[in-house]
Amino acid sequence: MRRKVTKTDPGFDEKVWTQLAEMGLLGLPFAEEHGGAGAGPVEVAIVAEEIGRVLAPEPFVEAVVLAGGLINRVGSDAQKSELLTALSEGSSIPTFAHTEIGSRWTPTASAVTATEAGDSWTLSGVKEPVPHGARADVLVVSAALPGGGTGLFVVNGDASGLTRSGYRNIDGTRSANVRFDSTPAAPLGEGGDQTDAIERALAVGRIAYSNEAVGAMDTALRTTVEYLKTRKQFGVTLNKFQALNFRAADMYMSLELARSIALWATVVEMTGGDVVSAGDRARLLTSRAGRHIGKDAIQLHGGIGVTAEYKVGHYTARLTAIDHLLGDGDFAADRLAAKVGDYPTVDPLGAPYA
Amino acid sequence: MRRKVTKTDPGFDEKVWTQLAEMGLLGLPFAEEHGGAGAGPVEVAIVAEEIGRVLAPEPFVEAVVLAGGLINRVGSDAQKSELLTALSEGSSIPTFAHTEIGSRWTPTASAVTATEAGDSWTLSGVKEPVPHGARADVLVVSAALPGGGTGLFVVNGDASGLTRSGYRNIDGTRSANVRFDSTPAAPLGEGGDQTDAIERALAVGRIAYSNEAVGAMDTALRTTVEYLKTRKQFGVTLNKFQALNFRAADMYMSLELARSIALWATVVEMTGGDVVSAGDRARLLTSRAGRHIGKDAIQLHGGIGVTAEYKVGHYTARLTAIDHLLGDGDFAADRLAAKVGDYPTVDPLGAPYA
Amino acid sequence: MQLQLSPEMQAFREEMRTFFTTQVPKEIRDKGANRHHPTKDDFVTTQRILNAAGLAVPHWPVEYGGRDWTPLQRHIYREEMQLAHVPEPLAFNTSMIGPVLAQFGSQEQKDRFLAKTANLDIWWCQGFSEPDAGSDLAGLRTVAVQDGDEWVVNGQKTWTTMGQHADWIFCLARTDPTAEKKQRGISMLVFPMDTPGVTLRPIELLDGGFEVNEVFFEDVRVPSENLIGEVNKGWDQAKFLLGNERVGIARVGGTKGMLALAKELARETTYNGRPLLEDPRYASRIAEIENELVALELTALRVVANSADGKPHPASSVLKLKGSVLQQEVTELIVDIAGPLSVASFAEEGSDVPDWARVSAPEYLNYRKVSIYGGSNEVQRVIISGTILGL
Amino acid sequence: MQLQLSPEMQAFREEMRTFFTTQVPKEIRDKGANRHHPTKDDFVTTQRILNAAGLAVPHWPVEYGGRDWTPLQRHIYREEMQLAHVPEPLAFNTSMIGPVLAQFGSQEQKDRFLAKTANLDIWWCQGFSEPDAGSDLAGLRTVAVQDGDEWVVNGQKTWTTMGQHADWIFCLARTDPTAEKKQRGISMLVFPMDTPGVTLRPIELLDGGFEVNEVFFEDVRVPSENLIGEVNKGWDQAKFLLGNERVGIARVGGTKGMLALAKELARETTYNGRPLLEDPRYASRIAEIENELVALELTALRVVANSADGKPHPASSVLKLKGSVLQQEVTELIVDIAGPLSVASFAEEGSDVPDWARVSAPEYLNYRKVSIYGGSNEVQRVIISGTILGL
Repeated sequence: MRRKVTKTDPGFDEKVWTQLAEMGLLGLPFAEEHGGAGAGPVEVAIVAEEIGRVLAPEPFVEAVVLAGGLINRVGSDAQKSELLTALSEGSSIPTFAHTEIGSRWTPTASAVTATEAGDSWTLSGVKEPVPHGARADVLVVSAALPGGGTGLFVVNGDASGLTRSGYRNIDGTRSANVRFDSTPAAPLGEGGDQTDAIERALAVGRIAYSNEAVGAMDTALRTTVEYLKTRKQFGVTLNKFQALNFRAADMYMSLELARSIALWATVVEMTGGDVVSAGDRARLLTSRAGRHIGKDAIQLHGGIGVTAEYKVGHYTARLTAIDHLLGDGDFAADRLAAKVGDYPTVDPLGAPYA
Repeated sequence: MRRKVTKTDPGFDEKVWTQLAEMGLLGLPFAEEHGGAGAGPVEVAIVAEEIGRVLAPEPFVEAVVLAGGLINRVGSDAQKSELLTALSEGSSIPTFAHTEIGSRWTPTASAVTATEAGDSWTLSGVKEPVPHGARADVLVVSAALPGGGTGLFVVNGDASGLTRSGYRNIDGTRSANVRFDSTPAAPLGEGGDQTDAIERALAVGRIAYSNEAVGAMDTALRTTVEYLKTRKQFGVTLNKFQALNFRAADMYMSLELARSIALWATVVEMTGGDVVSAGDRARLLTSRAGRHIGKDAIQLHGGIGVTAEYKVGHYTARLTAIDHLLGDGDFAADRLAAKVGDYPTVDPLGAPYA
Repeated sequence: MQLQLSPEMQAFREEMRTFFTTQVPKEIRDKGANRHHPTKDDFVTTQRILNAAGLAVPHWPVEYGGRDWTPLQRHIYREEMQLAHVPEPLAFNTSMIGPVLAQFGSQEQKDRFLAKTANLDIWWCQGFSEPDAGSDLAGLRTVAVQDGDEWVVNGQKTWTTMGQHADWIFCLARTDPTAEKKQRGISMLVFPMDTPGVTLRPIELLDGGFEVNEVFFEDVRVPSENLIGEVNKGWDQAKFLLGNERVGIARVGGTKGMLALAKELARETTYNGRPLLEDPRYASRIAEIENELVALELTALRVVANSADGKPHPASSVLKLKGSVLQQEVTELIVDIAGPLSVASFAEEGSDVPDWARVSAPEYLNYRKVSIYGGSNEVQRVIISGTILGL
Repeated sequence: MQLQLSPEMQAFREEMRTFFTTQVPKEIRDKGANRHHPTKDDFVTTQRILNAAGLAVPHWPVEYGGRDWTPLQRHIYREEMQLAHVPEPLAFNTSMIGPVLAQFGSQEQKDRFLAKTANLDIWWCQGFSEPDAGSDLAGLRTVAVQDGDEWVVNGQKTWTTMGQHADWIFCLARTDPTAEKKQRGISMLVFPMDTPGVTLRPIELLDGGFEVNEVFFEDVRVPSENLIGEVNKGWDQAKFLLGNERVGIARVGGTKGMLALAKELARETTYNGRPLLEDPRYASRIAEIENELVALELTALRVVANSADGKPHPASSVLKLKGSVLQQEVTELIVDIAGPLSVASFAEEGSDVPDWARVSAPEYLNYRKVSIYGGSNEVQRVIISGTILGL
């Protein structure tokens, strides 16, 4: 089913997307006046985890959390009203066009530049890979500003000077090369340097992906456990081999530790703590856990684990993609390492949830 | 037996030392004219491995390879004749007093300084920990030279202004704090900066310790395997638990890889290759393997593994000491990492054994 | 999803922190901070201070000194105590025999022992493990034979931690050798360590210390009234007791304190003029451990929140496993910071090696035990794969 | 202790290196260097070039094209071939069925098959694994029933690598279902893939490629002369064949080439203006892999030196285990160097993502197989602990 959907563009099921809209999930974190449900990070986390658990190819984190989140935080009332309502209704899918060839998870832009002429702005340059960038109806684009800094702009999918070449990703989702050639663009919100807002959006995205990863790891482990219980080799089921069971136990340990920190980072976001550092913490641990569980889920399955016909490998593929979209574990570890000398201990339970 | 010997000073058996001399092992690498056997690095490696295998507390690597090696390489003919003959005969034990509080495996000295007055030199400052520094009859001391660089000096154990406070190390061997207070000293060989000779001596020491570590790991693994075969729990011998057997298999893998690189580094030394880089390679892998095997040997034994009454933990203690005497695995990895961009591939089989 | 403290719990935590850091003598806490073992007197002094303030046995029934705290409060109490380097109330008294007596003991036994147990007037030790029954506790061979009003005990125990300080021992013995299942036919007996026929042999550990012992029983005569609970039902009490043993085993507070120390040491220790704390390798190693410790603390809180009526949540095996690994990783980190100085473990006067570096390697080796005792990490993996995953 | 090459062997190595890098078309080798799979034509072209020079089947008996080389020479030959990114002679032909035919085949079978097998005029595939018998090969269910001069084969095989290119299959089938031990009663049959009743279904792998297949047999009629060796003794041939399979499995040369590529990519890829190759974390990761690769190469040489008459040394399990782990680590390293570009696996025209980054994640996922096939790493641990350590 998922394989069929991801084989043809746009890589997800438009009907399911509509259903998500009808269930109110696409407007979950937005104000009711913008068509949203006014829910918080915890509800978003639950949906992200479920997306991960069933490996849904629909771009929930990409459209709602990343692009939608930026619009919600930075956009003008008019922009919020228009774009978030359309997103919530399922009638328009936004994306955040930020990554550039040669950028590695930085909050700044350089390959796409913004030019002001009179009252209007145009963008030129290339963004890639842009999540579901060929399908997206509207793009939130980061661009280097003439006076320095990185701004955010809204570009319509049918704008002039916009060329989009989409393709399939390793996990069955879609990305695109998006070229801007003096493409008309509107500043998001009040314009100006938005590096901090981007850093924050990336952090919130890391937290959402951590929850999605926890869901994916959970299924990968459950599937593996089920396989060990039922698959026979040498006349007995695989769970008669203690060495394999112990590896499943270690996977469980990784999963539960990752789950704790993903939950916690969500609470930090909810309570207004240091979301950037919480995002790094969640990213670091879910990266380590995702690799551990993703690899061992395949290994414990044996040959069937590397086939496209069986599900477990697709979970590993998605975990691998999540691990590289907004920063890998080493990236997060380096950022945390740069600050370990600044405090004696971490107190995750105390306000403001450092 | 070993426990008894290491409980009292000098921490090893003087009779065994005399036997080693009689067997010609203390003069193994030195020229016959200096009382030696004229053997090469391979023979030294075999002895070092055997020392490790039986966990002999006698300071073979420290006296013969490190101190003796420096005298042999840097000393004048007269010094070689006197000091190496006495070492080979077992009548005088030298040590290399190089480590300083605050130095981390560098080939230079700073806490001990050399002063020239007329024809003679004196040393002042502190070296610690100095291997069997309280027992040693003669010390080869590294010291900062007045004009910069690090020189090597010979100090007799009964020299004036020399204070030595010995103690027991974690592995039952001995070290000392050695204070020099205008202590008379003779330059080793022609004097001058000997940083390169020290770097080389440390590398040769790392290789010898790698061989000693291989011997120790070999016994640690054999002891563990024997224990798994005989120890009963839950009514069966431990080797009925596949998870434990698999860990023993991984220990074997670590051991064999370490053995290969220790052997190879010895051959590099023999054939005049890049001994410093070979020493780092051997150090890195035996460090990783030593920790892996040392820890798991204890873990697979259970409680008895951490007692002083059972042997396996002492092997871990010795491996831990070896791991920190001349540089740990991270130290070696950092040095190798600094050069990985200089060449595309390593060819350990080709001359000159890069 | 209770991953933040309420204002009440923040206040409770502050209260605990203040008590521990002001009421327990600094010289005792400093020993812990500097990685030295507390002496017998340190344990006694501390526990009596805590007991006087109602903080020695908060998890006991209220009538015997307990506080009726929530699991979260107990958790906070324990973590703060560790973080402040306060020697914890003796586990043999407060987590093991005390709760067993309160649950299974006769009224007479409760009256006789509980108050003195809480106040460490009696120092208890544990006689469970035997040379041929390590992880396989039920394989024990010590026997007790009834002779009139007495039990006559013969056999041998081992790994009896701090037995050399102990006044009394609680001990499992086989009272019905004919029982079908080896778990049946076991009873729990208590008796003074100076009972004739009891001898103790300290076992030297790799760090040079003596914290565990062998205990030998030769025709040790124990009055019948010293049998706890029902005869031949001692396995129930053992399971109850071992369940308690795993509580608090994550030792987050203690490891946090060690890691904070490691940071300081890495700041003071330089290589080529740069503090190790600024070396990417060390900084990253610290960051990874610290992050796992955060995850462990949060997981402990989840387990605490989900544990019903004192029964340990199966996920507490994760706490034990990861907790022991992290403790070991920090001791290893400190050895590596000490570098060449780490060998000088038994340095004496005249040595310039700082104290922390001297104790680093002995502690590292000693800490290998934390993945062995209290149910080895292999046993925890059996529990996780069997009980939780159903494998 | 032969851990250096003699001048003769240095010269031999040079000869091999020169041949591979000058006689095999650059366009074929470049594909390997850029981590693309060779096509069927690439395999055929290369193997015929090698065969013409006597380099396709050097380990075969001399009369069938072998070279009577020492194990060290074979080792050097193999490593140099990998290092030069030359597609290796088809293992099914040269390491599997060829040696089996040479050892167990009738003279007629040798004359009929060996020359064509060496020259890849026949492309062979392997019919061993079955859906319900992965690592447990002897549990196979495919049956062959004698019917006059023919065997009638029914059953199913799986994981048949490159079966879609194959002309012939060699296949294990149960010919005596009453045999006491399941290893007995198995025979080896060979037949063309276009025999009526043979159907093939390609299995898509995670990387989107098709390299393995299911093969179904429905009343496939195979002439009796196509049975290799003795009837019901096929297990001997299987063991012989699988022993050969492990040779060269360390794949040091191939991994070295990948690591050299990773260095180049890490030099070209920058973060905050600094090449990743100068990032301590990446440099150190490369140094660790490289050092283990050195150790693996040296261990392979020790194993080669100690292997008697073609029988694999038990330590070859170490080579398989560590070799697969290092291959996987390098593929993971390259994915990490690609970073955010690694997701763009199936990018098409119009994309600026460099080719190496596109193939990085598919290759990483595909390489999970190397610790599974040819005896999984778990099987290797069973061999090491059982055969070598005696556990």
